[in-house]
Amino acid sequence: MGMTIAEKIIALAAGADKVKAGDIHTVTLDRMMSNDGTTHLTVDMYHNQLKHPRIADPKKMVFIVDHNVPSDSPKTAASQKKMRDFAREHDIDFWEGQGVCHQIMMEHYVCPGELIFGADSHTCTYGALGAFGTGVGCTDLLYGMVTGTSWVLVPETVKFHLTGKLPQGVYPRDLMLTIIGTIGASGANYQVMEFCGDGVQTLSVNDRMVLCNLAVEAGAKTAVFEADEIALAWLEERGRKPKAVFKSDEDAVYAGEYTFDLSKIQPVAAKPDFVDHVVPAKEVCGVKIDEAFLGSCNNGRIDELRVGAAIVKDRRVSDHVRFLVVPASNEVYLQAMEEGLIDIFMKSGAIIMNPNCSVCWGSCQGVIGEHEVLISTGTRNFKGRAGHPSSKVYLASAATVAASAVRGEICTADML
Amino acid sequence: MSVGKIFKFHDDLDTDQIIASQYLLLPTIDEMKVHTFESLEPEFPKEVRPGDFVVGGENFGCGSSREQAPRVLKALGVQAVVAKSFARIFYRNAINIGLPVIVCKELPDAVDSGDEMDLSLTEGTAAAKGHTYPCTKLPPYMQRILNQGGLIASLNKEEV
Amino acid sequence: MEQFTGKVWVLGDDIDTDIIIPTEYLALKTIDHMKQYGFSPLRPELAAMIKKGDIIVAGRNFGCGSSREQAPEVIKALGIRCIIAKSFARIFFRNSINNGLLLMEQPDLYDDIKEGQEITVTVNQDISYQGKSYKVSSLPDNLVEIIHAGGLVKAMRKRNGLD
Amino acid sequence: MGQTIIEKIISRNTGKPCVAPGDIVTVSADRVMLDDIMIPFIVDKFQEMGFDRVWDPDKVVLIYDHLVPPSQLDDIRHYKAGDEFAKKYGIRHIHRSDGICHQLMTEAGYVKPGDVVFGTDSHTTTYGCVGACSTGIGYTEMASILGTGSLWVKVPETIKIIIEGTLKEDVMSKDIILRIIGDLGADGATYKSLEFCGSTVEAMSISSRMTMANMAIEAGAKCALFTPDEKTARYCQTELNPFQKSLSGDADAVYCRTLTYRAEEFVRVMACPSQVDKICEVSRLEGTVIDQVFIGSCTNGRLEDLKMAAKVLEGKKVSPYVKLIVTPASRKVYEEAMACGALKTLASAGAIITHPGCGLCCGRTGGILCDGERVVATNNRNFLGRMGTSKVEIYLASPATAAACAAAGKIV
Repeated sequence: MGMTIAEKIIALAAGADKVKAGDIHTVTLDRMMSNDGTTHLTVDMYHNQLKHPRIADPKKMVFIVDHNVPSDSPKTAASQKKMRDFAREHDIDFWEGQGVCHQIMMEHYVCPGELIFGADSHTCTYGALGAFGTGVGCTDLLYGMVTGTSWVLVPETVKFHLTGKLPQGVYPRDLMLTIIGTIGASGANYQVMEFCGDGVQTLSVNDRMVLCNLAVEAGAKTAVFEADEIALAWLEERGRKPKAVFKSDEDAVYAGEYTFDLSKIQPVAAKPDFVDHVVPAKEVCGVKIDEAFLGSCNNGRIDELRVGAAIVKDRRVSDHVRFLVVPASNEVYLQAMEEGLIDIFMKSGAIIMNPNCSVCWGSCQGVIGEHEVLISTGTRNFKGRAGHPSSKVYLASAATVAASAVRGEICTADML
Repeated sequence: MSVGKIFKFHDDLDTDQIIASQYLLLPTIDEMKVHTFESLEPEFPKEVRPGDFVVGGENFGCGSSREQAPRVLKALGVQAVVAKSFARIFYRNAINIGLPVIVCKELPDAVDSGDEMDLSLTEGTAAAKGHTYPCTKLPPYMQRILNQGGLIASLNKEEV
Repeated sequence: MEQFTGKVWVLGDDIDTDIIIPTEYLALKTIDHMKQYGFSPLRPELAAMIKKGDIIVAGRNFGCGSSREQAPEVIKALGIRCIIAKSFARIFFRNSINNGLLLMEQPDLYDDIKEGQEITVTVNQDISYQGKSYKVSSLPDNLVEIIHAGGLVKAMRKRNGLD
Repeated sequence: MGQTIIEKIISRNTGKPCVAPGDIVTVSADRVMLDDIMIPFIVDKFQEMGFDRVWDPDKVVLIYDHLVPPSQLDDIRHYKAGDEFAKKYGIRHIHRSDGICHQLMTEAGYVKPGDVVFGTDSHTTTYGCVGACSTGIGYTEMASILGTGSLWVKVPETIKIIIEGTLKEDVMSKDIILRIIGDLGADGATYKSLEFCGSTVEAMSISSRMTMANMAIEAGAKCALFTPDEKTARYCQTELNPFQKSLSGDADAVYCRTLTYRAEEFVRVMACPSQVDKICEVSRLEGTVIDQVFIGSCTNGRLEDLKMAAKVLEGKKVSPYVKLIVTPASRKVYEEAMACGALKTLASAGAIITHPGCGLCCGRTGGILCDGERVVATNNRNFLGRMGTSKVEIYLASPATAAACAAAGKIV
């Protein structure tokens, strides 16, 4: 009986010939990422709870300050300082204010075949390059940092067979929201979402990141694409080499299988307060908005900035909308500047913030008020996620978000 | 384990509801815990007593990987979380910090906030309102971590 | 002549408006929400200790910095009856008068005073401390008018025929 | 008898042949500026005073800058209060995310030489860079001006500051004004007007003059004035009328004090924690380790400041574990700094570039620090607790110095 990509990655990390869903294995981790959402707690535990504090291999660690940058309070600053001082003391790679952690990881670290723990739920993004990335808590992260290992319950894999090509004006984000709407917020709990089929060939690494990133919103442990030529070319451009390139075996076992015809996908929106409340975008048109957000580890890359800029070019953001544009990384920001996109956004009246999690994380930058409505390319629309408990968040594509910012109410790009 | 009061929550209860983003960078769990369930049940931190239970529906703890979520519950003295199903990261985090998370398909629909419940981890049962409901047992690997008081405690023990 | 006695809190030179009320609290809903943070960067415990009728004595340039009118309002809300300083910053001076918070310039008292002692103030005349008299000069007429009206808001209400 | 600049402006405004220091007069406002922090308080007072109309809505400019983007739930309340007030009373000049109020007031053409302007922020003195009499007031007074269009002022005495000669290459106008504040003391110009003149000042850009007028308040000044010249006319996109051309101090005008400086004698300085007048030469602080650098604010967030920072950081990286936060003063500055490549250089060096606004300077968000941290900043105040806890040390410096510190990770 064969293995899926995810099983092969775990087998390699566990030093086992074969693993199967349901097994628990001890694995050697290739890399660990921790951000300012929890690292201060990890550092406290390191100092206060370990009998023998040590780091198995500092070179495998990456610390990234991205959630609350620039800092909004002395307490935030103190938590980030704790992280910075620890990184400095232990010679851990440290990034601050240079972008959202998953984007930094993809740009600089992730390689096909690696098993990566990140103390952030959207670590599943790394599957876009054929790596197994999964979100863990800070205790797991600490255990991994100390021992270099962890335990994993081998998850079942569900196959998502993608066919055809997305129509003009429809984006991978629409596709992934549609998938989540179809299978539900726990539709892939503890499972791996594996994307395959001829439709995959039409998706860039950027597109694949959009899909993998949101897998956790269906409860998945991770999502994965085969590291094909597109992925390997992307990797080579960045001067990195794969750890291992895996394909799923013909006779691999899947817990389920879905087929999505990309040509049938339409612009959608996830209504408040759940990511799986997905409806055609047309159904929510006309909802008055107070803020629009284009950014996040899901949708703040150059592709999405291009889409947004094309829509707001020679137009003005509505007077009553705060339109936050937040590139996912400094690299994305520089490229967007080079391409004239930042200039377009500036001239349209948008607010362009430094690369960071911004209002997607919702605790400070761009917070929304009582009964306010946000349309966002962020990852979640949970109750109160972006501000006041009575506020509402709609999730949609960059195109829908940009068009809505111009109109002052939710609308799709073709309606402008 | 002993008898405790139930605080019941809905399906797909996400980690932002357990502890909102703006409190995650506070220096300690003790400073965070007073904000537990702030937008849903602001009185929860004051009303919950050590030994009480949180009961949820499907997909409890979905959303972010913030370990602060199970930790504020534990810091407030919550004895265990019982739900129809759990989101993966929350489940793993809870076990790692020594907070029992119990899958029980029937009990959540049969109880309300304020009801009393008795949980037996050894028997794998939860009892409320005169009924006893079977719970799914943890895999031995996870049960061992829980028994040792969490992942870091188990690490420290292994290194004796 | 108006006369009152009060306990003294002594602050130094250049007490700026960020000390009186830091920016992070400026957007709180009301002055009552803000007042607990009065003087917090310098003396976090002070706001809770001030009692109605107390007096602040300070050195040079009291109230320098920003134009935030929350500064005199917070001081007034804490119950301070008047501030006696060697000198005041300009905007703070105007803002205080406009809110009916009494200010007096007195060059010598600050050098002699000890915190916690009582002084007796006779408005527009002098301050008495441990048997010694410290002269104060009277305010210009246009400011006296505003103070007599009970602050600028009341003066404007009168102008608009409301009171 | 001759008049100082401020006396000429007040005379003209009040229609009197001349005014003298100490006179109390009522002036008409040519323009007023309301900022987002103060707007709800202004609205309350305005209503309490019983006004039913704004005296001249076109003379009112409403600017959201301290709270952009919003970082706390209460910030939204301020926008709503401003929007409602503007709608109710017909105020058309609103900037919701275009940058810092003091940058916009002259940049967007609201203030002309010789105008009398009031703003609800102490750095309203900035507009003296184009020869306007402008000063900060509280929200109660702003409410009364909105109703009446006028305000009483005491004609201030004037301190004349003459600077002659050519500045050294690494010395910026920030170094000059810091040194002057040090010499005057934080209350040395209380209730007085500063008047700058001399060949150094004439050679300066409007931006450099803005930095100096902006910080005059840190010596307690009511306003700080520069004689309008051809550069001013170009910047304000206007031709100077005879009155505006006359705005220089007369030879026989009376000054309460005159300070004379040689430009060559200025060196790079910093204001040390936690007083703006605690001035120290950079050379004496060298080697002090820092955690963060902030380049921005209405004092030093303009194109020439960003270009200078970019020049210093060209081909370099911000020192490891040090944060450089750059906040352009306005949308226009951002666009121009992008067009000339300055933002690219700064971002490539690792700078964190935020949207134009008050940012860290006003201490709400934008890089707040914690106990034991040290920051070099180009803004105007280093008061205790201004950028975090009272155990944060703030050093004020020019953009050139700040950028050099960011690259070195210490004061250089």
